[in-house]
Amino acid sequence: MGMDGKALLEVRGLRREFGGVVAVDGVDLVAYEGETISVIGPNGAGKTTLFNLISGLDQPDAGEICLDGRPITGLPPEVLAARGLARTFQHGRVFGNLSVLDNVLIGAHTRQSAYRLRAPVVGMAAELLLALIQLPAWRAEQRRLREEALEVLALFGDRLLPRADQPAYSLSYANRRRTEIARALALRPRILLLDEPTAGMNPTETAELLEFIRALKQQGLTILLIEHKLSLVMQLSDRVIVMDDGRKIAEGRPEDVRDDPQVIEAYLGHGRRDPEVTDWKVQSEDRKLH
Amino acid sequence: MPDFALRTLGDQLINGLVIGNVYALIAIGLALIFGVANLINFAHGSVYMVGAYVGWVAVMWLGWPLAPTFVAVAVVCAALGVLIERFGLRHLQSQARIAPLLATIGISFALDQLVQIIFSPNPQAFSSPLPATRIALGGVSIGALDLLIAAITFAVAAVLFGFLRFTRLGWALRATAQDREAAQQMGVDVDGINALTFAVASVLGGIGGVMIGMYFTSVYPTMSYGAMLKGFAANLLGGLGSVPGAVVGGLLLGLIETFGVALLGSTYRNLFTFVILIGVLVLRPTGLFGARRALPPEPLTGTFVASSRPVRIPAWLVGAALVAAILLPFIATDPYLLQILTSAWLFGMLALSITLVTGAAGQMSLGQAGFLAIGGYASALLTMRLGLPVEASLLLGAVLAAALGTLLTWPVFRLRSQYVALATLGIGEVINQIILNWEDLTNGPLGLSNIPPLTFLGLPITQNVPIYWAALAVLAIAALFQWRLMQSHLGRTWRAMREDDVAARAFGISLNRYKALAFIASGLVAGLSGAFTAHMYSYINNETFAATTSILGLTMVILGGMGNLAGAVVGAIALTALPEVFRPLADARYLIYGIVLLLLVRFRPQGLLGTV
Amino acid sequence: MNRSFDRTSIASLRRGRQVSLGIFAALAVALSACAVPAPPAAERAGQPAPAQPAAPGEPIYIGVSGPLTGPNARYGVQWKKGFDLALEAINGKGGVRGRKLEYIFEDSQSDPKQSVVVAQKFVADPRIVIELGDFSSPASMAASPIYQRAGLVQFGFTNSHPDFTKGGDYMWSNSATQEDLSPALAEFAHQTLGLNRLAVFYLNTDWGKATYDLFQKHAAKIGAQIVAAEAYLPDEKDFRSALVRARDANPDGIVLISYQADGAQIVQQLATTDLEVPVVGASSLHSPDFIRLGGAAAEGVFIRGQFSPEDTRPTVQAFVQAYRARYNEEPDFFAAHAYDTMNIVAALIELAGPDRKAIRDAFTQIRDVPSVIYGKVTFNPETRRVDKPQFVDLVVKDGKFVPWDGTARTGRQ
Amino acid sequence: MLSLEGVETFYGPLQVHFGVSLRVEPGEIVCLLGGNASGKSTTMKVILGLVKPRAGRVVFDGRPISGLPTPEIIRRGIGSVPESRRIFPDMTVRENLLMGAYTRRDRDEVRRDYERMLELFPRLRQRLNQRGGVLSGGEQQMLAMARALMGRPKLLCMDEPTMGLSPLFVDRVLELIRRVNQQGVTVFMVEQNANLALQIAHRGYVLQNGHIVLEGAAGELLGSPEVRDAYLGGGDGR
Repeated sequence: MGMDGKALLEVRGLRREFGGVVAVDGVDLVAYEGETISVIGPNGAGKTTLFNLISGLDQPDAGEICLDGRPITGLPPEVLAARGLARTFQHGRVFGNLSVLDNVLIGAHTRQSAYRLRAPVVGMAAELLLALIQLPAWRAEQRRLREEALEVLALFGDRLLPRADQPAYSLSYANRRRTEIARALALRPRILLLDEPTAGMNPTETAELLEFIRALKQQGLTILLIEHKLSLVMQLSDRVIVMDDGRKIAEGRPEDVRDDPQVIEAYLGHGRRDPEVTDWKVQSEDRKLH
Repeated sequence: MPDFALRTLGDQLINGLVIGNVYALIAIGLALIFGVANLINFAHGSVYMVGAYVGWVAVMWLGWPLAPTFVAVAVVCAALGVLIERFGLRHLQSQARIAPLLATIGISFALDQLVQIIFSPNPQAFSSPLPATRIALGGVSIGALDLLIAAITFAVAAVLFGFLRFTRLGWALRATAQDREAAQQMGVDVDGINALTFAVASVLGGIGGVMIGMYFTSVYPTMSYGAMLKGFAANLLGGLGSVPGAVVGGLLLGLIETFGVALLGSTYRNLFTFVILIGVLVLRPTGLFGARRALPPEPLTGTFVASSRPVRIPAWLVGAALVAAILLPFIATDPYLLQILTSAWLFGMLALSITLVTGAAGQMSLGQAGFLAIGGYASALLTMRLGLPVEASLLLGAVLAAALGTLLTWPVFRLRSQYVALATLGIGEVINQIILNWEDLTNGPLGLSNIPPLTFLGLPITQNVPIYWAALAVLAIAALFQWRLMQSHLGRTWRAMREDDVAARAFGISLNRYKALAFIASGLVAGLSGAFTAHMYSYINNETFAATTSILGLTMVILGGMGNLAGAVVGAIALTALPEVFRPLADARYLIYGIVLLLLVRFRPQGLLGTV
Repeated sequence: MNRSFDRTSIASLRRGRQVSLGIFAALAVALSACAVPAPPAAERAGQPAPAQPAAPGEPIYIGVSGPLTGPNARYGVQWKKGFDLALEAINGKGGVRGRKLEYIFEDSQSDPKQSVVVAQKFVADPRIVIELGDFSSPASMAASPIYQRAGLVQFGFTNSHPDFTKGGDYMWSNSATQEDLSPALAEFAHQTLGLNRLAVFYLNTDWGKATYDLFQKHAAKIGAQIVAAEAYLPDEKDFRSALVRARDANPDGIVLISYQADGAQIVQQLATTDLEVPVVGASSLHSPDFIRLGGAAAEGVFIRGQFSPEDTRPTVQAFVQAYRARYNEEPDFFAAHAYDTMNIVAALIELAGPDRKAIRDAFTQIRDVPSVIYGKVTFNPETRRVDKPQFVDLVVKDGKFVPWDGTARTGRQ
Repeated sequence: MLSLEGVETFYGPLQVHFGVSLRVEPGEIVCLLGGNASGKSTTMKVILGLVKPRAGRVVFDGRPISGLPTPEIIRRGIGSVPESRRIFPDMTVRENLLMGAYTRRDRDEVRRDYERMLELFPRLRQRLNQRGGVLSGGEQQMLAMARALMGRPKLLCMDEPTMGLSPLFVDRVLELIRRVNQQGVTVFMVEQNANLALQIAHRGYVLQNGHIVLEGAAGELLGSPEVRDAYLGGGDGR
């Protein structure tokens, strides 16, 4: 694990402006296979924009992104998904009128045989016919995916499984986040981008999810994580990247980053020139985290 | 000769600018309403028509001069606008955007019919009280009315500009358009601003109506639809919701049309309009002048589908209903009833096709009549020109409708939500125009007559009971086809795309591909319906599948519940039957139909059976 | 935590169901109610019933399928006036075969999907002995197979579409076809009025297009030159651009193959173009609506019409006088046509009795029925139309159609 | 001056507030702290009447205001600086400012306030005729504050005033809030950045998952581990 592995994701000099405001400003990032990297920083630091750029939902103004050594800059998200990149969204974007199970099955979209019918016109006709005729092989595949999806749901204990057939809009906020993660896992991702997965969860639920992510990590999944709950970040990450105002202001092992005064200033509250206060912060931080 | 060309150019320029001025007025009103209420107001054309009639009454009956006439028009239209907002739309604000849209369709039905009942369907002569003399400028001449129209549009635009720029209310209106919630937090009564917007927009529309009445020298109840279409086109051209864009869009549209007609002739007017419109939409989806800011972020579900629990119809009930439908001719022998139901079955297929593409896949299509037309013409021509058996041509017609229709719709795939609606409306119009003008193939307006009757295993089906069964069978097949697709991964994929296209893309769903698949599947069903209709009628022409059919089809779907297969059929039965139910009411039946629509939207916006 | 939600949603679901079912039920009741035409159920039991003689004293019914709402509603209104006038006279004289003649007008909006429904309604109603309409060809011809199958005459009295009567032996029309109209119009423009370079405006519908095609053919034959041909759609209102085009072709006459409203608009807008040449119109312009809508701009327009209010024949005068007296306006071509049609129908029933098939056969038997438009009507069993319509040349003068006296060729100022 | 009494709110099936009660005394700066999705922004919406509570009530100046339409609440003397500022992007800075005085009819006083705002926020003066949408985040925040103050509110409600601002601007903004308060405006703010907010606040409440879990003087809260818990979700390895 760590720096010795193969670089799975490489980001160089990424930049994105929105009408004069630089949201991401020359960010570099390398994720090695099996690593868990957290991206932290105050609201508006550009973390989510970074995720959007990596997952192809947004196009960078400058910079380069490589997945597995191949450049993917400017590729649309649907292509990146097929290459094994899965993500969740900051505010949870589940398909509200679809059942929980169907949401997860959408995650497995690229794993269906229909997905491989890419030829321009013929492929489309074939996919239509496939859906219509529903050959035994197709049925078997759907059944298999369905079972797998249920297995993924089962990972969350009885949080989701009993609700598999309910529409997603009827779920609690926390369950929506879980559904999103389940959907991402159904893709069988090589790299998973989690954008504030514990937002809206209470301590118990957060702890639960922490264990969940830890398990994923132990299975060797490469994870990029945006998170505000520092304790979680400290426990899960191999490396932490700190962003502020679109720039990467620090990077390193969690314990190193935590002690970086720049980070403390950025994340826990800006520009207190009052040394007393700064001291308190560091102390209390230490007290909580050690 | 150059003098001559210059004169032509000058004359056409004036023609184009004058009509463009009126388009601009209508478009400004639509832009205001779209900006503030985020609504495409289908009733705007009707307000314009009412304005024209008020002006006509004042000038031709009461003999008023122009100034008080315009005041009267402004007062009546403002009141009408406020009424529409207050009683037709306000309570629908929190509903999915489709609900107020449908309500405006209902209002427009009701208003058009009301005016027709009061003033008769006949066009009324409307001559302007202005002198008929024309001012010569070089070789070009300008009439007094031309100048008046230009002056009024200019004055209205200036007053509106001043109002929006310099008055407290104008600021409140702009603030509401830009950020409704923030405006509320400044203490702006946004409901009141909404009403004000409708009032102002309606006044503009009404004044446009009076001027066009004088310019075209007559007023008539059906003048609303065309005006509304032109207003939308101008609006889209300039950028939906942008007031300066509406002005420029209106003028441009007037010029484009006029020079298009000058180049190719009047029948090509709409073809020109819509081809250019679609071009603009594709190249600059935000219009020529609306591009400064991206669209406001759409809600998480960028669709018209509200969260609701559909009424699940158990399989036995569907089966029972089907059996009942099959057995019906043995019990009720009344051919009138059977014919209504036959029409309902065929419309059911149209509704199914719309519910797939609009309800399931979230692409609001208003051009579905185009698919019907392609299917009908293709099947008819295949039997008549190539001598194919009807059974084969029905299928081929459906396939052609799917293929050609999807190809034509392709440019729309990059658009979202309300833009899709307007672009598909344009595509439907383009298909209609091609059919009209491609005389070698389609026989133009003369249409195709003596289309061979439907056959089954080579035997002609001409009696109404077998036709009823055939239509029912085709509907059942279409429903089964669609149900099967909806049960497959395609159904899931379409609905995911509808719910959140961004998240869908992030999971490998190529939007173009699945939009195309939705249009193909939908085109097959619609094409089949059109083909069946062609053989049943034995005669079709360009008017058989008019654009209003698309709107009717969409209304059926919304009524039944978007994306709900059973709902589509129920909606089709209801809306085919309603006008028949109201038939004894003669003149008033479309008035009542409109009101019923309005009430349904009010009390059950997710449709009878709910959305899926 | 979802329990309360579930409860409420179930409640709302149930409510939703009730609403839907309620609407269903209401619809079903209403449908079945309206599906039953007035006669008692016993009469409806059988399959499409042949017309049965009802009790004497019962009126004889004629079905009319036409537009009363929608874009063509104004034509339906004109029809009614013509029908009513004719029926007043007929029933005033004791009706037909001792029974009153009445019509049932069903609004089809001139829309094929409604005209077929109306057709089924008429076909199923045993009281209906003959059907009139529909207005437009798509609406009429979509319904034709139904009438043909049921053996009920579809008298498409405004259907000039050349294929209409080819729909079957129950399709009849007394509308002049373009085969008669168009050459006459061309001859009028070129030979009578001496116009050589013609700019033609035609309505791009089945009627206008067919008329124009034949007009063009005949014009070429007799040596007239068509320098500009402007097709336009029924909803076209802005002719200025096309008029500038026509002006640039330098014509010495304008021919209108138009209806009243659009024709009036063309002459109105023509007045704003500096093109001062004679205007010649098809008989369809022969309507007070044309003058009402055209105003001063209609002055001097020539029309090769099918009847003249000034015509001294008693049939014409009886009609014109009665029409003016009853409606306080000049009769229009469509009203005259409707009036004629009702008289023909009366003659048919008088001869054949209230029997569907007998009425069909009567078409070939009636001879020289007095007619406002034709003078006398006799049907040709081959074409199922009327042979050799007559034409009269009219000019608009002081807001009236007057027979043209052959002078003042360039009547338009 | 302002109090919430047992407020319960729902978004559809989702309950956001579970009996939330809090008080703001005249002249105070009170901050409501809480992590993401703890329900603090919704609290603001309840006060402003944008969300109607299903139970409980909101009292302002001794009179209940829950259930009143937003404009009426604003008219009674509450000024709002919404989350992410919500400047009217296509209106000029001047127009944005004057929109803040929308409910006022005293034109001369408004003009005087307008000048006062430009003195308080000199940066805005340079940008008077620019569109609101082109301002930087910090400038927008100042504009939003100035806009709210133009309504001469008795109570200023601010939703995450420091969000997305660079450090320099955060200090400026906090300083401004303090000054505004010193001029007699009561301030109620929702903040994620606890340390900052508590620097200037008199008292604070901590909201967690829709419950008020802690309240107290700013100084007490500053050192309190519960505040940290509310932020870090307490999920530290239990």
